[in-house]
Amino acid sequence: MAELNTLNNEWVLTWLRRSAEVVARHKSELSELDRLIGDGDHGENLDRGFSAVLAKLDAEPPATPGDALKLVAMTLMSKVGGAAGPLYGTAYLRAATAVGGTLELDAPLLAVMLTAARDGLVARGKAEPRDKTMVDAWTPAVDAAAASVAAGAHPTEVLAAAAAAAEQGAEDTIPLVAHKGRASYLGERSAGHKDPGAASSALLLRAAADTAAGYGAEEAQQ
Amino acid sequence: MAELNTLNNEWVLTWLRRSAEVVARHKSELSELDRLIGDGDHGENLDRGFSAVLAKLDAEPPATPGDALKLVAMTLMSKVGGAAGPLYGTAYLRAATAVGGTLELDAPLLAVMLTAARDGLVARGKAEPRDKTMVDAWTPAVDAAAASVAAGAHPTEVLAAAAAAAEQGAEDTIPLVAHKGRASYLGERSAGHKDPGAASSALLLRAAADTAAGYGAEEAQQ
Amino acid sequence: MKKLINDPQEVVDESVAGFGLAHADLVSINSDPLFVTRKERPAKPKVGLVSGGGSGHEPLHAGFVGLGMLDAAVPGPVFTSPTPDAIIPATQAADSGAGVVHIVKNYTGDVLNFETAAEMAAAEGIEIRTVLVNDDVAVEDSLYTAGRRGVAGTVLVEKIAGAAAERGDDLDAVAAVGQRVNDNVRTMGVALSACTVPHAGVPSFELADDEIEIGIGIHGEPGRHKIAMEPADGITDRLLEPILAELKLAAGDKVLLFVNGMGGTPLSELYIVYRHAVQVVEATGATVERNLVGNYITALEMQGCSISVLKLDAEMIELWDAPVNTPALRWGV
Amino acid sequence: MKKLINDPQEVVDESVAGFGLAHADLVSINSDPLFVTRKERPAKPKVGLVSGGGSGHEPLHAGFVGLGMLDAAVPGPVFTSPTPDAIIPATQAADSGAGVVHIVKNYTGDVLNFETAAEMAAAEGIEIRTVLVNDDVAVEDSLYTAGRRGVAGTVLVEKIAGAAAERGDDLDAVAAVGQRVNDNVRTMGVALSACTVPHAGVPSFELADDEIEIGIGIHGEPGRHKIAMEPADGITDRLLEPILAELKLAAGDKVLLFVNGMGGTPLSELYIVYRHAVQVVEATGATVERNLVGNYITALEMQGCSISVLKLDAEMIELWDAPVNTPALRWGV
Ligand SMILES: Nc1ncnc2c1ncn2[C@@H]1O[C@H](COP(=O)(O)OP(=O)(O)O)[C@@H](O)[C@H]1O
Ligand SMILES: Nc1ncnc2c1ncn2[C@@H]1O[C@H](COP(=O)(O)OP(=O)(O)O)[C@@H](O)[C@H]1O
Ligand SMILES: [Mg+2]
Ligand SMILES: [Mg+2]
Ligand SMILES: [Mg+2]
Ligand SMILES: [Mg+2]
Repeated sequence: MAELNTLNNEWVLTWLRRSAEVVARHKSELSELDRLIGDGDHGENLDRGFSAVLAKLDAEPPATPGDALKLVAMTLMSKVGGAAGPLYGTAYLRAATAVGGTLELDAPLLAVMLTAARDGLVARGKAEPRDKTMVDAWTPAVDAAAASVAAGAHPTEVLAAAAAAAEQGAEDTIPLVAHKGRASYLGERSAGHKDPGAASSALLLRAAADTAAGYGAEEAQQ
Repeated sequence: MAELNTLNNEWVLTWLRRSAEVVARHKSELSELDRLIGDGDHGENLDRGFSAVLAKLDAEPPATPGDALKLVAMTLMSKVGGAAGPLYGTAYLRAATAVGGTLELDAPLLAVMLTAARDGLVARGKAEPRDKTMVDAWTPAVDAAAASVAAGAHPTEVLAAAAAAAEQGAEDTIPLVAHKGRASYLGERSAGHKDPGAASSALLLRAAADTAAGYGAEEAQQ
Repeated sequence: MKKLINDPQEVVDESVAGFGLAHADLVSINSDPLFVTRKERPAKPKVGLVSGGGSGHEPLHAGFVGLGMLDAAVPGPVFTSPTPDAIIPATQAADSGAGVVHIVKNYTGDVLNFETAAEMAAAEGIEIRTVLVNDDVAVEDSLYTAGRRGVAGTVLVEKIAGAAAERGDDLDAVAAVGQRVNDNVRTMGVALSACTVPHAGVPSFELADDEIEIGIGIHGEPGRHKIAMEPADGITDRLLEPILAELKLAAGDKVLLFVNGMGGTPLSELYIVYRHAVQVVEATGATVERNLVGNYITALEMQGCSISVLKLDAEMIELWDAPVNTPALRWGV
Repeated sequence: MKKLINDPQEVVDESVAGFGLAHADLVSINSDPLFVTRKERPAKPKVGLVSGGGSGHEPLHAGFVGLGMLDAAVPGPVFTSPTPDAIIPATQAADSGAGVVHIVKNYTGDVLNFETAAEMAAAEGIEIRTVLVNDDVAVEDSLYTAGRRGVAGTVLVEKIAGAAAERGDDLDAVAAVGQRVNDNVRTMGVALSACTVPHAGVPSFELADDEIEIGIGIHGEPGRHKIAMEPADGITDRLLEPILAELKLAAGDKVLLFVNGMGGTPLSELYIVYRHAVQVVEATGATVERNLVGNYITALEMQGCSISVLKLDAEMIELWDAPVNTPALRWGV
């Protein structure tokens, strides 16, 4: 897959399945991050949402990337709750709108899709960079994806760049003092811990990149 | 004092003060015994009662042994609460009645006084020997006092015999299964612990004997 | 031990003082000796109801002083019965000429102190009846114990006897209906944690992280035995088993089901217990006609609950439904 | 973690089911999606009141469904706001043609989910107003945070706005009085222990044996700072200080004083806090005209409390006193 110029619906479906699997695997870790500066449910929340996504994908796999992303949006919106549900819901919904009916996603469209998702998050949650939220994973990811596209990269490279930047962005939330979400109530005491939403965002973007790169694709499909 | 044929009001007052001091000193120990097989308040309860006794003795020392014992009875009855309050209250009240207006208590009268106290306890609480209650300290004490009187002992010796028997009786409650009071709810689990009421009874009788023997009388009077 | 208290010796006085301030429309506090009475004396003579016992079971008993329930409550020190010198004036205050019923939980201390007080009040010309509550089926063998303890059933006795007094029943009738409630109610409790008496400062018993204590009372005393922690439904089955074995419910029987919190267990968990308890009780063919779920007779901050089942008759239902206006139980007014 | 639960995933469903069984005379349960409504729909159109949020705060919100308070409540998972797919049908059920007020505690999750639901319900033709409750003075600097949290003041908003709806006020008026309550109430909380979310299985934060957490919220999140354990009066002073600094009470002011338990603290301790709180509040010259003391908005089995002071006007007093008939708050009926 690494040499392809576009990613298709199968990539999207595999990515989403892998997302569900990754979230399940990191559930306790995400909840533990949230316990330290929030209320300890972020892993649980996301896992509830992605389990439901998985069930729906099994029941009736959507035919287009746009439909698949919309299904995720609606499912997360109605199953996750908390802050993350509407935020991720909006992000996937904007991503779905961005790809429209397109069946083959090329590198520029992937960057546009990621940007739309990030803009959705910001529109809904009003967080600014360095507020210690998931936005701090998404914004570097979007910037890296854009730079990568400008440098003529393939989709796989674009996603790899986005994932790496998101991971770095999540790490970089550690020293920050939270200004949004529950963690903001801790004031200075929120510094020193990684933001759980940034951490889950990095996992989801890493799942996208890994799927594109074909790593462990068989396991994820099981 | 050890050679006297009678004990007087001063002995009673000193005994009562020493009782208050001994109870205060053993408060935590008695409550801990009660925590193990009851509700952990026996030391606290008795200490509340004897502190009040002390305050009244300070305010207006009774003129006769009978009045002093009655004062203790009424004070314990109204300040101790729980099971021990009415039980000790009745015991001291019966003791007061037994000595009547007598100013000098000889050995036979001391034995009669202890017997009356024990009978009061039994009348009020309906406990039988080996039910693991304060009766198991008092009954051997009463028996030992009677035997001691029959052998022609002095008051000091009678009280020493009673105290030693009460202490032994309290020890002997350890293997018993309680059939009265809160400890009875534990069933078999009450075995293996000393009954707190038997323990406090032994302390009070030891205080009587020590006072008569003159041990530490100065400290107790301070 | 961390508690929202000041001096451990002042816990009861300060708490009752706060209670009195919060419910000044319903109750008056007499502070020395300590007892709580209704704000208003009855317009015409009615049977007075007095209860009391150690503190630490809040809202019992003071929380049940008011129209349709108690006329006076006598709080002792924490987990220690009050003394006659408080019970007697409370009894006098509750007497409006029609006599007084003492509702006493069966603990040696309560029994002896109320007994003494009743003798002395009777000597002063007040007619007294005593209803001894002993609903705790955890105490199996009353021949070899101080007898069954009075626990959550007390609340039901106070409500139903209180309604009988309010409608004008005479002394014997009020005592009789209270006794009938006691005879038809059975209770069993479980603790998930111990509680700490303020002046003791250490927990009343030890429980490992995976143990629970079955058959506890309400004074932080250990129960009959420890078992390994179980799901709520299993615990509920265990609590109901001895209760149902005694009550022998049959199709057509009506019951009041009471799930009582021990103080430190969230209401949400009590409802989980209640849900399964209804299923188990109704499997006998009986129907749950009335219920009560909440913290009504507690053991400080103990975690756990008790389940009580009261076999109802038509009169008890009528009296249960009658208006009540107390700090802790209120309806119909 | 020992709790009276079965499967941690089923805690909310089973608890609400038990709640529904216990209060079948007052409420109906819709189980999928989960929401609670009044048993009876209003005879003539009235403004509907809907609230909701994460579970674990019982009796809030479902316990306040009934005459004179909420029309519907939407319980989310423990400490997690519910989702639009439950809020929307609850809103529809609460709508009798006069519009619906959403009472939302100011947490990002609640705000976003209720916002989404309100947009969608509005799109279906229901007029919606939202009262955002943010009474928690522990959050000092709302410029740099998600803003003040909605905590115990929510109960007072629900009661008073509920009474306004019941007497027939229109949508804007009901929302306005709810907003006025919010603008005049301030709350501050303290935890003596953390709580454990069932599916997490570990306490939400750590506290040493001699530490307490000041300025906590109601979701087991840590507070603003830890301090050494203190007597109740000192803690009460600390909680009231920022409240009184903001409310600037003066002689002649009337307030409602609300001491709310976090779930694991005995009622007796809440009254100890209440006692001193009255002294401190009345030292400003204001008088405590109404009060509420008990577990009304909790954080599972957390030990601790919050104090709220609401500056009252005549209309609020009238609406507070108006009849209410819900599982957790009842008077006048
Ligand atoms: N206003 C916001 N904008 C963007 N992200 C936010 C905002 N508020 C919270 N978040 C994200 O949501 C995450 C918490 O999600 P979650 O734990 O599921 O919800 P809750 O805080 O309601 O329990 C945070 O770690 C943070 O990344
Ligand atoms: N029926 C009884 N007869 C004699 N003594 C009793 C009886 N019941 C209890 N006791 C005594 O009382 C002691 C407990 O007293 P205390 O702890 O003060 O009261 P409570 O049990 O009410 O807390 C027991 O250790 C026992 O010796
Ligand atoms: Mg969270
Ligand atoms: Mg005791
Ligand atoms: Mg006791
Ligand atoms: Mg949450």
